[in-house]
Amino acid sequence: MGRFVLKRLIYMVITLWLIATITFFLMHNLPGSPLQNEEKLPPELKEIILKEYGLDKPLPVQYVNYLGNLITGDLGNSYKYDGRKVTDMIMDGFSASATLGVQAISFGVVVGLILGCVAALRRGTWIDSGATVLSVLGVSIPSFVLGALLSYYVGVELQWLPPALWEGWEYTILPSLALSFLVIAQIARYVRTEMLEVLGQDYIKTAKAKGLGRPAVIIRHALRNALIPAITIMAPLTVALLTGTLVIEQIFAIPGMGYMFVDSIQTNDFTAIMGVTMFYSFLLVVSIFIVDILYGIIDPRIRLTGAKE
Amino acid sequence: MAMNTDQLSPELFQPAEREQGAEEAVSRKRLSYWQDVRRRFVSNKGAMIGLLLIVIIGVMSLVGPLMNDFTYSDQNTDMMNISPFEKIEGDYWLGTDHLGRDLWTRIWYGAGISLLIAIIAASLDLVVGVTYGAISGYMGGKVDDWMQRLVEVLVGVPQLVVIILLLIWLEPGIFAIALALALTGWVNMSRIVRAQMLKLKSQEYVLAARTLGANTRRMLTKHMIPNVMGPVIITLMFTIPNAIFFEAFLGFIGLGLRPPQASLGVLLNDGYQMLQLYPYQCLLPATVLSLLMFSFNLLGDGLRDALDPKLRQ
Amino acid sequence: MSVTKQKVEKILEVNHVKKHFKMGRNQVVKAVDNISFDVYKGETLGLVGESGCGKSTIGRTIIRLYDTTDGEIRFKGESTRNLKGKDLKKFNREMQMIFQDPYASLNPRMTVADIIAEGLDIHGLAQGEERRQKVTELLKTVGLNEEHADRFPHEFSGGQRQRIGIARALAVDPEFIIADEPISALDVSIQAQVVNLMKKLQREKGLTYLFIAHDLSMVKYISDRIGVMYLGNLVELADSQELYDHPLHPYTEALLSAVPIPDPDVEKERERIILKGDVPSPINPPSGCRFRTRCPKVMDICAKETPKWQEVKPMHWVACHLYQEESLKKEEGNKNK
Amino acid sequence: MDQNNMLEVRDLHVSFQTYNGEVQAVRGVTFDVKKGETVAIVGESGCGKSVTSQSLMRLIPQPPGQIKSGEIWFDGKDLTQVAEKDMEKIRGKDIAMIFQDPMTSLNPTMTVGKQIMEGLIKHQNMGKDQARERALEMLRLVGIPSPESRIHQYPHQFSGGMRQRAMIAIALACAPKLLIADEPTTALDVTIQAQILELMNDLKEKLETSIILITHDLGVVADVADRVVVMYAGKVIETGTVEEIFYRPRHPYTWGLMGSMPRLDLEQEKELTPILGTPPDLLSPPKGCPFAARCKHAMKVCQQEMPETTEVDSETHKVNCWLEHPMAPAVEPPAEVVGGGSK
Repeated sequence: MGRFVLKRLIYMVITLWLIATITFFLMHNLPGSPLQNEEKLPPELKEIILKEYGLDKPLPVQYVNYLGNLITGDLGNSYKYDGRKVTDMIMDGFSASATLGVQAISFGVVVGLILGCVAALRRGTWIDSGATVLSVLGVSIPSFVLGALLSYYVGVELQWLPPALWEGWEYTILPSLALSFLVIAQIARYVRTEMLEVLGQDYIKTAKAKGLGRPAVIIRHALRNALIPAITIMAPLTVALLTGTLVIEQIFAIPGMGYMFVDSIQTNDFTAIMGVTMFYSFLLVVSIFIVDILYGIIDPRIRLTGAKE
Repeated sequence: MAMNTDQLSPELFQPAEREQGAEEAVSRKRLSYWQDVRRRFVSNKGAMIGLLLIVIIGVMSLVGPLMNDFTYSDQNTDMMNISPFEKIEGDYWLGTDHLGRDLWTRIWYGAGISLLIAIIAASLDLVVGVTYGAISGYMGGKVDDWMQRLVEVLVGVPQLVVIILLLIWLEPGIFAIALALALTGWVNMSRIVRAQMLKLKSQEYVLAARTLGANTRRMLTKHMIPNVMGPVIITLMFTIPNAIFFEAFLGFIGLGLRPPQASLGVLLNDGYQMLQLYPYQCLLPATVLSLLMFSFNLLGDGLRDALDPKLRQ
Repeated sequence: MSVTKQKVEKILEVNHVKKHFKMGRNQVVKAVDNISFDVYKGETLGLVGESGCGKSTIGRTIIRLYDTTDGEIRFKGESTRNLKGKDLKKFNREMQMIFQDPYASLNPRMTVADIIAEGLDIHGLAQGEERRQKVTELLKTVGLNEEHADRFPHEFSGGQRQRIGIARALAVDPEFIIADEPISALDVSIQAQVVNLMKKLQREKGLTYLFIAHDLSMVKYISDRIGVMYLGNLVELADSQELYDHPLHPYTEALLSAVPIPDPDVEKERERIILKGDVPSPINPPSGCRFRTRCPKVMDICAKETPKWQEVKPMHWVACHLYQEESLKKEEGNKNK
Repeated sequence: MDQNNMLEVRDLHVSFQTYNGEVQAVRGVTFDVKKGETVAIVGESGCGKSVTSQSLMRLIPQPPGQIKSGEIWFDGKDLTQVAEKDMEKIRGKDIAMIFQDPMTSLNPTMTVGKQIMEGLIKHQNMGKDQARERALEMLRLVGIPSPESRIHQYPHQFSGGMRQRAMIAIALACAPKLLIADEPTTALDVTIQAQILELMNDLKEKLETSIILITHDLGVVADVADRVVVMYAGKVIETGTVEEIFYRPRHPYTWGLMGSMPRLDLEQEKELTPILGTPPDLLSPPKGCPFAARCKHAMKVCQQEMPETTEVDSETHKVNCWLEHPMAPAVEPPAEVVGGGSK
């Protein structure tokens, strides 16, 4: 197990370094100077600004400085908002985004689990068909389409919930719901498949042969074995969720990280783009790492031997 | 069920006539693998609906823009924001957008562009992913080790981030978007192909071909490729909706095609600006987008069920 | 049917062959560790042992699906290690293999005709009408008929599939066939069909078989000589009846006594040697004699020294300290100390 | 129900709905199991022996499987009619089962100890500690060394033989009246198989449990069975004591089985006599005797009608074959099966 963790850890660091490098060189090879919008600036002032952002030094030095700063968590200053640190900007937006994400995931996982299990246990009935259709729809309808629809119909037309902005818990409901649809669909799909697979295994027959009742068979024997592989989709789900927040925050005008990221793309705020990119990558890579380790901890076959069979 | 004893005649106790070789008769109907797959696929209602919808949308994306007199970029400032429900002279079947462009033409044109991007991306995925995976899996050993190390690193790189960075760097165009999608998409395909190759390599029929002295070309064309096709097709069918989604997503956050170009993503973005006032401008492309993705997912599910050997009997 | 050294030529010589597999960084599975035996032309040599003993690995190594880690294999007097081009092609025709799993050994996407003719196609032996005729002929040889040629493997039963596999091997007119557990996956009545077919083919075509299996009764039925493997080693090799009547190695004894005999009266009277425990892992096998952890006759020396592979009686080989005088002496010495 | 009988199965029919149609896996099976007796059900794959055994405990997956008709009498109850809740009380307590593949029959994410304790807690109202004591006792009984540490381990830490021992421990934990062992040694190596057979013979004497042993290996049958039920294509074609079946078989299929088996203890110069062809497809089973198509002695009547059960020699030996009919020609069993060689 120790070696397994170490190996994953090394891959994680390499991946992050790779992303940092790609980000750095892509940004520095963009046509024109980062300050292209301020071309009318007098040359002396421009130089001062370049110096302030460390852009006067040769590229390798800049690269090393950049990596060094990254390690200490310093993402530099925004080009756009004078004197604002990118780290601070991210932190400002993070809480809103995190609230959305956590709500969407928790709601989605619970509903998806129930849906998937029920569909598997009632295989071939209308519940199963319903759940299947719902989950195909869930993967098919992009969250921003759903978000827009919810915001318009529930928010504007029906006026049940606020259609946008971020001023209290009721404002989080619609965007979380829009995001969670995908989670529900994915989890339900996966759990159904795994559950059906597990229910066909010999050890379920053994459990039944012991005289255990249906609830005991399902909860003690089937569920645990079906959920272990289901954990693996948490990583891609997190990725999908982050993608979702980018647009959902636009639609609902939520001052989160996604909103800030899209804003920085549209205004060419390069340090901000680089910073958020790194932060996102960090989040994702770490969540994949955690899922991997979690998988190992929950499955005794890996926990005890350190290798997947 | 039993015969009455008096019905039994000594005649019945004569040795039975037996056909020569009857005990080796094969009673099942002759069915090749692909015939069997087709049978399963055709009997899957969802998949057939998906296929039908894809064909309809595909045909409409080619024919639709030609059905009236407008092009996707024609503007008419007298005819701005006309709802499809308003009775208006002219052939604005689905109304116009905020610049007075015909939505019917733009939606089908946009759907076509989205499909085109998805297909280019999927084809690039296919070529790169299959080649990489096949080489890695077939060669094995050291080559495989190093190729897989690269993949392990790349798998961790979030698709979203790379695509956004690339599109900031490149000018967003049809090919650029497809390229950005493929650059991150092939890894998944390569992993599936490699896993399949590794599995096949230890299959006894592949070993049998080796003991017969089959060369690499024969191994690949007769044994490996035909048996890898199934998973590749399934993966491809899920790559396409994913690409369509990402294109739409990029359009939505402003990294899509430049106006007056149209794709479903661009149309959604335009329409979204008008959501409060003219919801149809957002709803129509959203419907087409969702339908397209829905159909591809149905088709993919159907193909998976049809191709999955676990379900064969 | 018994074969003696002088009369018959050796078709295959296996000399101190090792096949190790790397598992991860520091782990090596010694699947086959220092095995030597010969196969004579026209005979059937049976190899038995329990799962993981390396019997399939040695088969695959002989036919060059695996490269040897160490040692030498000579086929018809020539080393098979560096075969190339024409020689390799010739080798591929002369030595063929029959596989275990009737469901996995036929390509599901090919018709029976294409499967059987694969060897013909590879070696350019027949085309068109001739190819068709040859396929029909082969189908008949294995008890199937012409109509089966255009069908696909999944339409056949296990026994039929196995016979198609035999026809594929026969297509290139081999002299030597390695049968890797060809009947393990089949039902009893079907096993007899396949084994009888193999015997008939041997008589008609003068084939030599290396017959790998875990079912001792069937191996004894079809083989002239039997080799017994345990955990990567060959522990005993003798004429079939001799091996059954006078097993020398304690493992062979236990193995023979473990096979249930379909006769209730015999079963009731039989005394079983029940081995303790399980086969150790080939990653970290016991020192000295590998069987010592389960051996009812274990001595001190067994842990210290690997027993030599010796011909203790004419044509009866065994690797066990019980039959090595110097070992017994040493053991005696130890005891006296 | 006969007082001496533990179990009576009467004309059991079980079918499976598949993609290609209805597979009639079991087509009218009748047999008894007496108290303390070991009955072996033998036959080749697909003959319906496993389906029969699983139907006894109603473990057939429903759908696609279905018990179409027939009765299963156990302890004064017809198990085909018992409510699912009551069936749960019978499973594991009165009837227990061991499956073929010890690698897949244990839950990989639950410790072996817990898996043994589960049944005890459910059926014997035991507390956790008491159940653990009993589980330890069971592990000791089935010969697992150092049970105190083994009880906390997961199945993948056990070898194949150990897992099968654990399975036996689970099955025997509640001291069932009837044990169904479905190919308990097929997946094991010969020396491990010998260990398990020895264990089963041992336990048989100690526990006085009735056993139904499903197997295709006649050697195993000869070793442990008292009585034998021979099945072919979903039907019972011959039953008798182990001596009757081995030394005086009457059905041509039984002859075929005996003739196909090489014997380790005999110098076998003569050829094996295999049964030609393959068993019928149970999607559309033949009208008459299912073995007729492969039978050397097939008569016209065989192709039209399934023969009735006839008692031969003694009341324990029954056979379903038209050759027993007075009008049938006299047929001698092949030389190689008479007396099984030694008698």
